[in-house]
Amino acid sequence: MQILYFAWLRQRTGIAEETVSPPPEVTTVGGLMGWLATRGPGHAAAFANPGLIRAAVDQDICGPDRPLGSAREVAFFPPVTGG
Amino acid sequence: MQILYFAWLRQRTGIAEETVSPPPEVTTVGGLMGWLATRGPGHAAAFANPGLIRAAVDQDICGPDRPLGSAREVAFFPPVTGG
Amino acid sequence: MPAVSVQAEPFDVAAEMAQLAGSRTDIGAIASFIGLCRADDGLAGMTLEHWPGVTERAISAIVQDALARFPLTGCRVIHRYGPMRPGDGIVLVLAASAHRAAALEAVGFLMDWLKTKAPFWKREDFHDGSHRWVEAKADDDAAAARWTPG
Amino acid sequence: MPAVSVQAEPFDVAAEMAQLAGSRTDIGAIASFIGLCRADDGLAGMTLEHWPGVTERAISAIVQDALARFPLTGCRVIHRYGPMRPGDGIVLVLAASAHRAAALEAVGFLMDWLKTKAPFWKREDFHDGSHRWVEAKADDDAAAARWTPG
Repeated sequence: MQILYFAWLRQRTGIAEETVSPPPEVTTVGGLMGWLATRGPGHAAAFANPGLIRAAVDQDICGPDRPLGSAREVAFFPPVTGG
Repeated sequence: MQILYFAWLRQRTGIAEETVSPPPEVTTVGGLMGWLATRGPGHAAAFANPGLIRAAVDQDICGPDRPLGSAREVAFFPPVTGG
Repeated sequence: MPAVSVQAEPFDVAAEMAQLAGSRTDIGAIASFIGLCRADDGLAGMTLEHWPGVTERAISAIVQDALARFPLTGCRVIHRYGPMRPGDGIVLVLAASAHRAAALEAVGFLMDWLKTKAPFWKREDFHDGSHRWVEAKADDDAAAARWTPG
Repeated sequence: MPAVSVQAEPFDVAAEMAQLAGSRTDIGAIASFIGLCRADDGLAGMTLEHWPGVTERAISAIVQDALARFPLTGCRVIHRYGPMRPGDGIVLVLAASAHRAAALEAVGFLMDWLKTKAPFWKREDFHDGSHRWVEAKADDDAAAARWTPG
């Protein structure tokens, strides 16, 4: 599963993307966030406040309850600030 | 007293401005319109429908009841259509 | 640069925007509106009549009103008179502000009041040589009225 | 000419307006909005991050929504990414219509939704070398919500 990080999530994790294989008990976007937070101090800092984080599964924006199913790509990012 | 005509009032009267000396019984803008209408067929056509006409006394927009007082200039024009 | 010009000549939008921005770095938003001459059925063009001097003062009063009502860093109004061909720009309104809402609202406000308060009269000129004076629209009065409380 | 561009390069407002108008003579109104980088206290500039591909599709969806909602003859959105200096244009929105209300409202609509739906993230870059990611504003959500009935 490909994970993408944007803005301060990219900055805190120190990476723009990574390929991961979460264990079978990780079944939702929220569960994935908790599991990714354990991958190191940068990841822990990035996921310290899940309420500030938005996610998209296969480019479809979703909440933390979204089942991962056979997702190939999950992106994490802060609320957008363009325009 | 200087009279100015704009848009179709200018076109119907055939003049952009004229100097007139209305009789003393003409004391309001509405009265002036009635008197000007008698100055010829073009003027009669121009003032045929006073409800469509706006006026300004010494460049101050006003209704037909405005007293002429010592007005030096009265302008007549249709509702504006710029922009 | 005056805030208001009433002129026969065409205007240059990019030059006017550059003038309005100048070297300021506190502007976050520039909104603009351009009104153009359309070629509605058989229309060869339009001729705009105005009241020299009075038109400039009327627009300046509207601009002062906009500056008092919205937090603008500046605004600019150019309204042309004389003959226009389809596609020609007739009026340009620009408003600059730190924030987008003020700039966009100021442009709407300026246009609504220009339509109802500035002494201009539009004459439609047809290909067959005939003319028709454009009638004022109740819509325009309603649009202007929405800025008046109550 | 695509309706949407996401690019690092600056944009040319006058050229974009000319493209949008083309040789059409049914356009009565062109409204525009330019968002600029400001130099707020100690700010050296901004850096905009985006999500290539997804950002373009998100903006295209907003443009389709605007075209369905307002009687436009056309619209154009250019949003830049990468480093910006104070005074630089970040976003350009243009809408053309026969009538002024549609053009002005479409620009407001497009900006409100760009602010809340298009995947861009702004980072403020300070003179002392520090950075701060801009936080989303509740104001922007409220502005976008006014276009949703109910």
